[in-house]
Amino acid sequence: DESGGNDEVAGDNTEQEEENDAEETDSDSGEEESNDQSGEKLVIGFSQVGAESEWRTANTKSIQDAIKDAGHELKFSDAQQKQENQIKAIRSFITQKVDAIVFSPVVETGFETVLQEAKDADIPVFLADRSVDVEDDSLWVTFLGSDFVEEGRKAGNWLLEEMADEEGPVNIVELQGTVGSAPAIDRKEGFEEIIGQEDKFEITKSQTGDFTRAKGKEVMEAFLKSDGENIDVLYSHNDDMAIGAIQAIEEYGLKPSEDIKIIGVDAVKGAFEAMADGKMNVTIECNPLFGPQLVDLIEQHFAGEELDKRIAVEESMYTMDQAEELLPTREY
Amino acid sequence: MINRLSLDYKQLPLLATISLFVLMFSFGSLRYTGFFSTQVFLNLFIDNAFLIVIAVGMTFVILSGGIDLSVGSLIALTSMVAASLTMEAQLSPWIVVPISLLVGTVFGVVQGALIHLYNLQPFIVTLAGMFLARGLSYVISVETIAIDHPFFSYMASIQIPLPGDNFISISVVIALIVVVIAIFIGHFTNFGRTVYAIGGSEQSAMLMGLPVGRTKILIYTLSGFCASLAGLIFTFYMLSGYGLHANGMELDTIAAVVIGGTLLTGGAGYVAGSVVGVLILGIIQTIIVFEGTLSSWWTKIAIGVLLFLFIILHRVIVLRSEKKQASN
Amino acid sequence: MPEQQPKLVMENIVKEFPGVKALSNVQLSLYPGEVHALMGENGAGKSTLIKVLTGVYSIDQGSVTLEGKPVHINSPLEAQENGISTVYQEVNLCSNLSVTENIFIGREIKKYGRLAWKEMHQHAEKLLEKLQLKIDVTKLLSSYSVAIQQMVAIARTLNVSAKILILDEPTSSLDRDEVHHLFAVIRQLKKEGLAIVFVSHFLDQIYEITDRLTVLRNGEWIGEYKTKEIDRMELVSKMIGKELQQMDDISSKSTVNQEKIPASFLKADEVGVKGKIDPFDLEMRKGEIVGIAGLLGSGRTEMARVLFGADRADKGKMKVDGKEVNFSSPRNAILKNIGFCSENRKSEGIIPELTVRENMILAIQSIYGWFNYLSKLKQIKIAEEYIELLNINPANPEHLIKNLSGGNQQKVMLARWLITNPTLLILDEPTRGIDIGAKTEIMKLMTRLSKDNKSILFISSEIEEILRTCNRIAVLRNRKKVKEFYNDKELTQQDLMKEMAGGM
Amino acid sequence: MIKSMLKSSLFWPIIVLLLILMINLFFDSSFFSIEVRNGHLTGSLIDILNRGAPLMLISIGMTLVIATKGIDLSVGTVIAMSGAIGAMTIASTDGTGLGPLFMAIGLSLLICTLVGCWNGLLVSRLGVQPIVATLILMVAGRGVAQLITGGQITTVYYDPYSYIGGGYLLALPFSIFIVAFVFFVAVLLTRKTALGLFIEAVGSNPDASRLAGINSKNIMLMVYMFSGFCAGVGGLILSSNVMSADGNNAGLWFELDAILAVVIGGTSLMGGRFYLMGTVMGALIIQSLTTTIYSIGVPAEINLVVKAIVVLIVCLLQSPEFRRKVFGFGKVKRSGEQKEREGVTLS
Ligand SMILES: Nc1ncnc2c1ncn2[C@@H]1O[C@H](COP(=O)(O)OP(=O)(O)OP(=O)(O)O)[C@@H](O)[C@H]1O
Ligand SMILES: Nc1ncnc2c1ncn2[C@@H]1O[C@H](COP(=O)(O)OP(=O)(O)OP(=O)(O)O)[C@@H](O)[C@H]1O
Ligand SMILES: [Mg+2]
Ligand SMILES: [Mg+2]
Repeated sequence: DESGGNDEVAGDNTEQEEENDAEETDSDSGEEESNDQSGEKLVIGFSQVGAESEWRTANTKSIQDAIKDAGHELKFSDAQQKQENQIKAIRSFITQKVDAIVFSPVVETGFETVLQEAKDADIPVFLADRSVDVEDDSLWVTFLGSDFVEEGRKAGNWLLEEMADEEGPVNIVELQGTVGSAPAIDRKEGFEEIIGQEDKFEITKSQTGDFTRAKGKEVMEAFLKSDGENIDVLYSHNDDMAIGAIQAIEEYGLKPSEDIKIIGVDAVKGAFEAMADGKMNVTIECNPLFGPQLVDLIEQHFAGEELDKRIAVEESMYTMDQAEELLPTREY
Repeated sequence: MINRLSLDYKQLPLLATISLFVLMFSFGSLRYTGFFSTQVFLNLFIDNAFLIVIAVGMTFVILSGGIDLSVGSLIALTSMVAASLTMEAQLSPWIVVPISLLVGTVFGVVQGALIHLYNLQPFIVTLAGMFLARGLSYVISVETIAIDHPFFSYMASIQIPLPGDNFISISVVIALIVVVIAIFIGHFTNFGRTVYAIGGSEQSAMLMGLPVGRTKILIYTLSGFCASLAGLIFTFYMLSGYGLHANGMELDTIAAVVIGGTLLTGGAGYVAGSVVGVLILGIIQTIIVFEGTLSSWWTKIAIGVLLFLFIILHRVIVLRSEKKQASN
Repeated sequence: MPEQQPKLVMENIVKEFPGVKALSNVQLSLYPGEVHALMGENGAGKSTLIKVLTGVYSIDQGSVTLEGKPVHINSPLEAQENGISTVYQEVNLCSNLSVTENIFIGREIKKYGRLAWKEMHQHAEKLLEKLQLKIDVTKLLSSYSVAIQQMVAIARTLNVSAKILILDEPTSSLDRDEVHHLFAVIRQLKKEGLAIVFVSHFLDQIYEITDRLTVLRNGEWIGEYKTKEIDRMELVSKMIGKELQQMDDISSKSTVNQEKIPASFLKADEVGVKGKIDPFDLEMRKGEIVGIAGLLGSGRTEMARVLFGADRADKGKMKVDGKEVNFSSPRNAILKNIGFCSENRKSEGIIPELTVRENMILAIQSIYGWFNYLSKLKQIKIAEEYIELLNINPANPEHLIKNLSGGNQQKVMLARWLITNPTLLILDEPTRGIDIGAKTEIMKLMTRLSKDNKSILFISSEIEEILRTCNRIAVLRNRKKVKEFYNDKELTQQDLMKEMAGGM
Repeated sequence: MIKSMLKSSLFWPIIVLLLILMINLFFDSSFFSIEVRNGHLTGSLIDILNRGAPLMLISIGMTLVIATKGIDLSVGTVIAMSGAIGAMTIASTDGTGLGPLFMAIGLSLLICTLVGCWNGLLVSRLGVQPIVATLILMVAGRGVAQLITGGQITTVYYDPYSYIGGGYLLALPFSIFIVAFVFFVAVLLTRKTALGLFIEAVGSNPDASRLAGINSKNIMLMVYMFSGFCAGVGGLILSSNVMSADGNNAGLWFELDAILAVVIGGTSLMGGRFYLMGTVMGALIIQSLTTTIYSIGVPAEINLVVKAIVVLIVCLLQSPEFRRKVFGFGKVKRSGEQKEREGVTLS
């Protein structure tokens, strides 16, 4: 990005869009290039859910950095988990006449009005991480994010394979995320969908651990006290709760990953550490580092390209044996 | 002359709050382009209409020396009831709206009755109410229910144009009507004055032969009703019902009321003050959004700092002028 | 009168509180057009009888008949609806409301469905005028002194068309003029056929205004008498159950030795607070009782508060024991051996949630500091000593003070300061609501303290009390110290009153 | 005897606590059993004590604040700050020996006490209403905690740290000893010195207390400092327990639970008399309720409903009016009677 000097020259002129469009008909892979050529500096408003977990923090940082690195101006707003704040922020972005709005909705519903206002003001909206539940999909350009249901399915599938030889019954305890939150609902749904295929699986206990380590540990303790030896599998809606639960299991005197199989979601660094120590079996990746991908998409849009309404983030699944080697590469 | 002075004296905190609001608005206008506009000011109302409505109800509760922690959850419950009745039971808004309004009202009556009849502390009763209301909304559904009904969409999208290309939403109109009615109730009805009396001294109010019990129950009913109305406004705003809606909003409300000059110990304050209190919270947020460079944590710290500055300035103004008043 | 049908008959009233039998078999009958006194020592049950009648407390046993019909009154609200209008002993108004509101709340004047403030303000001024009081009725009640608050409470009851008016110690904080105005109003109401219950510890007032009286002692009904037919000594002995000793030994005028000028303890030089009390000079010498005389609102309380550091002086210098001091809080003053018993015992005196014992030792403990805690045993010993000394009833140090009768609460307040053994004791209306027996006891105590070389600043609305006990008397008028007298043989009440009212 | 028991402010909380435990026994017959497992006593009861330690601590601090007619909303974020400071201190050292442990404890407790001091100054010197004064830190403090941890969950790799919240002493969890110690100190300070009396006096009638020579400003300051200190200790336990610091979520909603514990324990939010033992009972009720909900398998969505109902039952049981009406002992209630119990200032 050495020649980025002309970024500043063009200013925030969005009308140049058309021209750019004409200029760069050939490139679809070289967004950075196009950025250079057009010299277009966008003002991007980004409304984040909050800072409720380290996953979120990593996600925020990735998006912020990507926007800044690409030479755009960032207007950041943290909604602190409150939808009303988020709506206020978007509305304020509109009054501030930003060029594009990126946001990770706190909830799926309820953004019609403000999205319509954005549309009326000709400001394109990009959804990150979570989608919105709105009929009129012309209100946003594209949604880039993980598919929580798919994550749940992946977890289920792993378990199905892992337990293929077991007689059953397989007793599963589940640590849910915050009651009512989209990941909690979807990860539960996807997981149940898969394990429901075989009768030997049974979820014996399911309780919320609010996505936190401390709660995860506390709830797991209670599970162990009441059901102790019968628990075969722990499915935790995020790694943090799983890590808390692992401590509880150890303190209870069982061996995590052997006596109780442990499935987490997110693939945070802590999970890799736990897996490297042989205390956790698998974590389903939910990748927060899609900032650069997002910025590409925004630039593509301004370059006049049609984008799919739904673009998935690249994600995979990591098991115990991969952990050791991948651990040093994990950023968050 | 004496008359005017004494009025000023009583309303001093309110005046200080208003001037600080103006100060903050000017600060924002000077610092950020696009801040100084009527629409930014109007947005404060549009975005906080529901908060204004619950703050009004809360003002009465706090004036009487009580507290109502259930309001935030009641918003969630109301939105949930409205959403599920509209979307799942397919009822017409003519039925849904009254039922939704009844939800909070009934909650309020029961809470008020428990507080009065069994002499329980309002904090606990309404805390239980808070748990219960949120719990019940999860029982209805843990997922959000999007509302897709012409009436709600209409209420959500209708913009009432004002001169100069500005607009307000229907919620603002509702909120302002509520405020006007509340000011009337507070100052020109005996119910309102009884609320102040109870806040001053419940025992004295009782000995003076005021209907303390009935008034207390009514206060919580009013607050519950306001919460439901705010819940409806919130539902218009969000077009969805959701158990996690308005999480923690009771604290925002209490903060707004107290910032607006109402004493938490009861007996002194104004409904109008609470409205300004809401606006203060709103403008703090607007400033932060306009700043646009604060990370998540700096956002929180900045809110804290702005709140602190506001409080300090407020105290200084009030204390100084009280002194002046005394020496006059 | 007796041939008329009684307005109210209370028969065989029993009321028990946990551990205390407040009323046992008490009767009361009220006739229209009479003023009926309830008499008794502190804690005799007068206020309880009134509260039982107005539904503040439930009746354990007994019956109430109102105009021939048996009634059950469950709340002050119902009492009011039944035409019973009451001024309770402490000022029970809402100090966060304006004077007008306090007078009208519960029966506001309305116009077009809304409260008509203008009319109410005018009306309130008129009502207060009846009591010869001219104040700004739009101001908060809290900006006025207790005496004025008391008058407002009375004005409130005048506003209703009541059949029965109950006044529980309405005069305890009023001075002579106010009492006169009040009596004029009472006489007027009497003519209109109201039945009035009047409670007071001032015998003069009883003999001046009442027609009949009922005596209570320790919750028991002693008898009902025509005021004219029972003489003072007899009445007092009925109240206390034995003969009252004579008050001879109170007079300190004669006892204090005026030959050598006693050592000065505190000296105020042009001390004042803007807007509250004009700069004044005052010297307090050891072994001396100094009285402050003045009319309502003349600034007596303010003067006392400044000396005690409760309000901060913004002018002048103060010296204690020759050293300059600057009291920024009462604590400073207390540490210099000054004590202050406030006139407003409800809001500035008692700590309602604490026991009698704890209330008593609070001041001495605050001198000792929190680390130097008096052992509970010692506390009880001290408390019991003063309970006995001041004859506090019930004589249980573990009683919550809020459950004590008004007079007994006042005694506890006195005890709090006596315990600290202050060199200068400031007493603002210490005899408020205290029965005659205790009053003489307190007077004696004051003289004894002065003989102990203590200095006392004594504020009272009763000029005789001041004249009887003080060595020197300062007169305040309009928040200004206008004169200081030596209390010698020549000084008369007239001299003082002239000075209080405006010279000439 | 029975009468004095009935009168004790502890009676009803204890009954409720026992009730909750009995419910557990119904679902799990081994609930009361305590066994020795690798040298530690384990069992649900011990767990409740252990898990409830932070809440008990914070409620103890909160009790004194409430007794002065105040409230401290900032305890939740102080927990987060304390953990964050503790963890970050350790992360910045070499992690050998016991030095880092004491440094972490010392530094975080110092800062938490200072935070309390700040609250106290706002309330006592500037006369800001407690709820607003502490709200400032409630909001900003979490930001600070996140700032310290950089929004990450900072894991602590330093074994001695785990001792605070996870260690054992004499076969019992160490956190129980911390609670016992703080409780003991609090009782000692408030009941064996005049501090308790002063606190109650200031809470019951601040004006009168001032005139009686009590330095109410300092009392308030001290009380908030103590609350900050308690929250700090609680935060260390919580963070040590999971060997990490979570600036984002640690201590979320703790303030409400703490206030609830205090009120269940019989202390009135209107200030005045306070009951430390009652508070501890209240905290245990809340903790055993939480544990019960987890272990008997209440569906997550109705957690709150259950909690609400229990809270209401506790309050109703504590209300004499309710008992009179429902169980019918005592006289028929009349409107005046109720006020009388509340203690109308008599005349
Ligand atoms: N709520 C209560 N709880 C317990 N005891 C009470 C209560 N109210 C009054 N008492 C007791 O009842 C007795 C009568 O009190 P009461 O107030 O009627 O006296 P009083 O005659 O009005 O005295 P005073 O002249 O001092 O006003 C006192 O011993 C008092 O302690
Ligand atoms: N007649 C009045 N008009 C207006 N304000 C008054 C009047 N009387 C008293 N006040 C108010 O009451 C306050 C208290 O006065 P203060 O207590 O010093 O009077 P006092 O001489 O002690 O009389 P008392 O205690 O008998 O009422 C004064 O600062 C003043 O504001
Ligand atoms: Mg009395
Ligand atoms: Mg006075």
